[in-house]
Amino acid sequence: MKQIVDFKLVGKQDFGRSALLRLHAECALPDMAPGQFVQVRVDGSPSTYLRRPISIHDVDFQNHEITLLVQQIGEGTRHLASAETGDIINVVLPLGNGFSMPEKGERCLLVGGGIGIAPLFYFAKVLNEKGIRPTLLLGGKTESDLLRLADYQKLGETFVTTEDGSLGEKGFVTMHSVWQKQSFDKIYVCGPKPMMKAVAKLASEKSVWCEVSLENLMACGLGACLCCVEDTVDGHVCVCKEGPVFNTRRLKW
Amino acid sequence: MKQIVDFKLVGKQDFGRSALLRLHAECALPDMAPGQFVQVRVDGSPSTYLRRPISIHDVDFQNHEITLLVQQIGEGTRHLASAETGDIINVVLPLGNGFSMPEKGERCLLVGGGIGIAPLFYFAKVLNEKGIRPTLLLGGKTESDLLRLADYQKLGETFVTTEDGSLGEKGFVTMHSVWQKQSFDKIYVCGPKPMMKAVAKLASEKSVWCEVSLENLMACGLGACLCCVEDTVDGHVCVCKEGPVFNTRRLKW
Amino acid sequence: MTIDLGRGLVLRNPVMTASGTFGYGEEYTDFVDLAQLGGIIVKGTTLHPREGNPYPRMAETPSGMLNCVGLQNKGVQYFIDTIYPRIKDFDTNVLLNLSGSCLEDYVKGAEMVDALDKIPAIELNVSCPNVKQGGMAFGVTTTGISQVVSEVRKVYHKHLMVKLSPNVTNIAEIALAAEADGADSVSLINTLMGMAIDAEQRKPKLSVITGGLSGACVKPVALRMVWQVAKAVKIPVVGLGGISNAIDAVEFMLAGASAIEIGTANFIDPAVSAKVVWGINEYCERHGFAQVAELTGALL
Amino acid sequence: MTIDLGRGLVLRNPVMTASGTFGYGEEYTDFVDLAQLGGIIVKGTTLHPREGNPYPRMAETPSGMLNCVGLQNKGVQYFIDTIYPRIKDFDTNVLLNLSGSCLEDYVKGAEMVDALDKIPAIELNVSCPNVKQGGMAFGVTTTGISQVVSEVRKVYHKHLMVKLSPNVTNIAEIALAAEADGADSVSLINTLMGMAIDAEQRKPKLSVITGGLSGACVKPVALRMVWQVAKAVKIPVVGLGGISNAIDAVEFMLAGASAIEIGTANFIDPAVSAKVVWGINEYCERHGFAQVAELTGALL
Ligand SMILES: Cc1cc2nc3c(=O)[nH]c(=O)nc-3n(C[C@H](O)[C@H](O)[C@H](O)COP(=O)(O)OP(=O)(O)OC[C@H]3O[C@@H](n4cnc5c(N)ncnc54)[C@H](O)[C@@H]3O)c2cc1C
Ligand SMILES: Cc1cc2nc3c(=O)[nH]c(=O)nc-3n(C[C@H](O)[C@H](O)[C@H](O)COP(=O)(O)OP(=O)(O)OC[C@H]3O[C@@H](n4cnc5c(N)ncnc54)[C@H](O)[C@@H]3O)c2cc1C
Ligand SMILES: Cc1cc2nc3c(=O)[nH]c(=O)nc-3n(C[C@H](O)[C@H](O)[C@H](O)COP(=O)(O)O)c2cc1C
Ligand SMILES: Cc1cc2nc3c(=O)[nH]c(=O)nc-3n(C[C@H](O)[C@H](O)[C@H](O)COP(=O)(O)O)c2cc1C
Ligand code: FES
Ligand code: FES
Repeated sequence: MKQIVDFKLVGKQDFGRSALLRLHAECALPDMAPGQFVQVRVDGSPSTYLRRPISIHDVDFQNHEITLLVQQIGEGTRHLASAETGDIINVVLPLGNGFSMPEKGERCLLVGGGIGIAPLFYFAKVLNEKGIRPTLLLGGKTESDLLRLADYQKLGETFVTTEDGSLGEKGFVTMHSVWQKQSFDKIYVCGPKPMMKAVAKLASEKSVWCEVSLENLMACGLGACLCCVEDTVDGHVCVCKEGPVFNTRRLKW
Repeated sequence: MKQIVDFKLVGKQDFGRSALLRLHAECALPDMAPGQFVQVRVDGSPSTYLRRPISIHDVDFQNHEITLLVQQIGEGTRHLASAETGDIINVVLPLGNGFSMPEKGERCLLVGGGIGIAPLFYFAKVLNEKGIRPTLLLGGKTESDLLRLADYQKLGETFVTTEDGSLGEKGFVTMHSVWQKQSFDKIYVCGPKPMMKAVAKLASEKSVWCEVSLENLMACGLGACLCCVEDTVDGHVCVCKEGPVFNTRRLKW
Repeated sequence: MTIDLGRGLVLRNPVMTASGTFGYGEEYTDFVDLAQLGGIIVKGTTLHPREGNPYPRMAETPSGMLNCVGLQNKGVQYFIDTIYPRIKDFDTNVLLNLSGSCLEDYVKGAEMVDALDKIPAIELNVSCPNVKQGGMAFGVTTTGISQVVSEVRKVYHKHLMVKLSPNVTNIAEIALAAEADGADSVSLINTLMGMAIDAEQRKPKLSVITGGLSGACVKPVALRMVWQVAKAVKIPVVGLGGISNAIDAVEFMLAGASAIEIGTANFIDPAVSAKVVWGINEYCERHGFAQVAELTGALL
Repeated sequence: MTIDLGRGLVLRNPVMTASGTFGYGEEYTDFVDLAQLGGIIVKGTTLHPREGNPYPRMAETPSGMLNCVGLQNKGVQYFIDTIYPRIKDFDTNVLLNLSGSCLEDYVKGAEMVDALDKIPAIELNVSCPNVKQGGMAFGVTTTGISQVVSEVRKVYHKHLMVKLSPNVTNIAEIALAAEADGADSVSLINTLMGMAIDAEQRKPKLSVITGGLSGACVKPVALRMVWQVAKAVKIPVVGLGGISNAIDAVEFMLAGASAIEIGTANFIDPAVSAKVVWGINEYCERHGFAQVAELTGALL
């Protein structure tokens, strides 16, 4: 069941342009699946009239905590990233549908680009809990984009690309040598649209099942306003409600 | 010369519904006369789109400081009153014309009601510097409305009324016994409009010169928009530019 | 708190949710008990299915938003077959917002909806600025509105609410035309036509360049129009546009509205509609109004 | 950055200040070097003195404000005798915003202003929503605008800019009429008519109930109208409505404006007009525009 929850910011880690926010709620949290997202109220400023959709980066049900990884893009995310411990942050959650759970034994590749790595953390964690150890392929422009790398590495074999070669292989995620060396049953992608399209193309060439998590502009986040639509084989569908995760076969890419 | 100055909040005293804000500027402050006011930018919230006019409560030219006494009325003043030390507060100043300076030897009565006592502090201080010791008559609904009373008392003989009788004489300022016992050459008033009108009437009955400081709703504060007009014998005039202080003879009260 | 809008449309309280902002109600049941609302007005529906406009369809603006959804919906028949059975037993008034691109579509659609027992009223959308041959053509002239209202009136026998466009010189004139031709009530405002540009990309932010402005920013315009229309017509006026809390709602009623709708504010606080119901009650108690209906036009 | 609006009105840069928000320029000289601006448009002036509307004249709204000043001014003759001598040597274009309540007043006023050497242009205000027999009557119909523009054109020989009302169904049509009857340029938008209510007092917040909405909240509507008008007319379009910074200004130019005006934002930051000049320059450099004029209509 979806809820509107006042969280308190209880922990914060700054990564320059991004920040990791640990939010605590008084009451028990509803079920949340990896790939689902939340809608955050920023404040009463005129340029943050609407809520901001942010992926669930991690959940600690026992302690009533969720963690968000927020990159500063504009006024809203800047405001969020500069919240201070003790601040109250109003959140609607959980929204959308998460990643499809693989079968045991399936080889999974989780591909993340930029801030798109955010939902993959919780996903990889849950996969580990289910006894599936995913492979991770994370890309960024430069070394400092690869946030929490050590933590990701604990959740599976992790490959890295950077556009400037400052860490891992130089180039885009689609150029990484792992594509030649290993094969996968399922590929899950979150990142900038061009990168997701490139991975989707690669996956389709290899005839591998592939899911992407879209970040269309949203107003309601509830499937009510029809603002966030993506063009699919079934016509315009709401990313917030039927997604944000889509099998690439469904998309008209 | 009017300036736009970024002040830093360096000191704050809370009085429940009101707060005393001490603001420090990097650069030297322009000349400011008692009765002039400033326009404060609150923040980017939608309901504080315009600046808020606030009287100059005190000035310390040597230390580049001004002091504001702010009562929480709505969103803007609430926000101001909850500012924290270190916050930057953007201010346009000085605006309007101050109180007329009395001649040496003239007996002055300064009448303040509610938050209208704010500009009288700086005025009384300057009068003292000029060798004129004013009489003060301050009114409030109840005891706790009489802010900084001890400080006012240092600046002149101070009489008090409260509507509930919790401090000083019970009733309105116009009912205070000082009116029977003493006579004055000049009366200066700032407070709620009904109170100012009552004092103005009393003064006119006694044929005493009287100035009031108006608090009309303002947009620009510069005499540009013509929103803040008061009806006078010369027609509609801008309170922000020709006031806020007016001789009551000029007003159509 | 009952509000009788006439011809069988009786609301438990004056608060409804605006078309296109509340889905089919189902999207909000986790946040609001629909039985607490006066009514919900479902998505704009057209006779034939519509894919709507391409993405992107929205842009945030100062204290508001633009949208150009373009009436995406699966058509009246799909509504009747698939959605109506799911929502007809909601314990509140379910109104259908009917749109069209030509007179025949409006009439055919209204005829089909007339047969639905549990839909007590149509809100006739003659004011959608986001579709090319959209209803807005009908909504901006008195002859246009007369035509569509009188034709629909012939086939539709329940409460006919006509939703007016604010993109006109004289909205009272349009409202009077709707009244004269058989509207049971008018609702206003639909969105103001606006535009947003991404200066860095040098491109419009919306796929079809212009869109409809809604949210707190439009409230002053909406309130003025409700006041003008309420002075002009005798049928009930339903006010909306930027209502974000109970005090906003009260303002619309004081200006002359008999009921109100909440739109964009649902996106910001999905529970806002129920809060507005409580808040109006609280206001009435505080100000000594025995009936909510007494608020209508009660400006001093 | 020079912008040539035609018939002798050449601006140093596209930034002007909007009538009624910048006084006679004198109020802002502590904050802005007027020589840095393309022009200033002084207060709305009428042939005869006007006391304007009673207080209260303004109300804050979400991201904007309402005003009902009602054209308070001392008349054209007073302007000529008392104000003109003080401001005529400002090193920028000083435009007079001329309003009227009947045709004769417009014509007589324009004739008197025509004689003033240092006033290169009139901005004809046919769109003030705040006075009863205000110019707005002229500004909302094509026949009204044709009448006033053609009559004024006969007696006024310098640049005639016509300021359009946004409170119309089809603003492009009004702009075309102004163009056809001799306007050298059009400026838009004037304020949107709105209203505010104090729910606790149950009273309108403005003395005359309705007023004009301005500020950031109206930007999407203004931008849309500038875009519509710029597509329709051949004369230059001056864009305004909610411009608060250089990026807003650039958006209006991309939408088709040749120059822009800054209004309500002057109240929030008295130095904003000069900042917008710098910011437009910076944008042009960053995006490789050699001339500011190239921004006009440069949507991709
Ligand atoms: C389902 C979902 C999950 C997301 N998860 C995360 C997350 O975990 N962490 C995170 O940092 N961000 C995430 N985002 C993106 C985040 O919502 C946006 O960055 C944020 O809304 C931008 O708000 P802002 O006020 O900072 O910027 P704005 O001022 O609103 O926008 C700044 C600029 O960025 C553009 N922009 C903003 N959002 C998007 C978008 N979604 N797509 C394309 N352009 C955009 C705007 O058009 C504008 O040009 C997610 C988005 C979605 C839809
Ligand atoms: C020259 C001048 C000097 C002032 N000096 C001081 C001062 O030293 N300290 C101080 O605390 N306040 C002072 N004020 C009043 C102060 O400006 C207002 O209280 C403030 O603007 C209210 O803003 P807000 O956002 O808190 O309330 P809002 O949300 O803007 O208003 C809340 C309610 O109060 C009403 N209201 C607001 N301002 C006024 C007003 N001026 N007159 C009548 N009704 C009003 C509004 O209409 C509304 O109903 C002064 C005003 C003026 C014009
Ligand atoms: C995303 C969105 C979709 C809308 N769709 C419709 C619609 O289908 N039919 C309709 O009559 N109005 C539609 N509207 C207009 C609203 O019902 C309402 O008239 C308008 O938004 C003003 O109210 P508000 O400011 O409270 O949102 C839509 C508005 C939004 C924001
Ligand atoms: C207080 C005030 C007074 C105004 N007076 C006039 C006027 O005298 N003549 C005129 O043409 N427009 C007048 N306007 C309208 C502005 O010039 C401008 O068209 C409008 O405010 C929209 O621009 P903005 O949003 O940048 O303020 C006035 C606006 C305000 C806020
Ligand atoms: S954001 Fe409203 S439907 Fe997806
Ligand atoms: S507030 Fe603008 S003239 Fe006084």
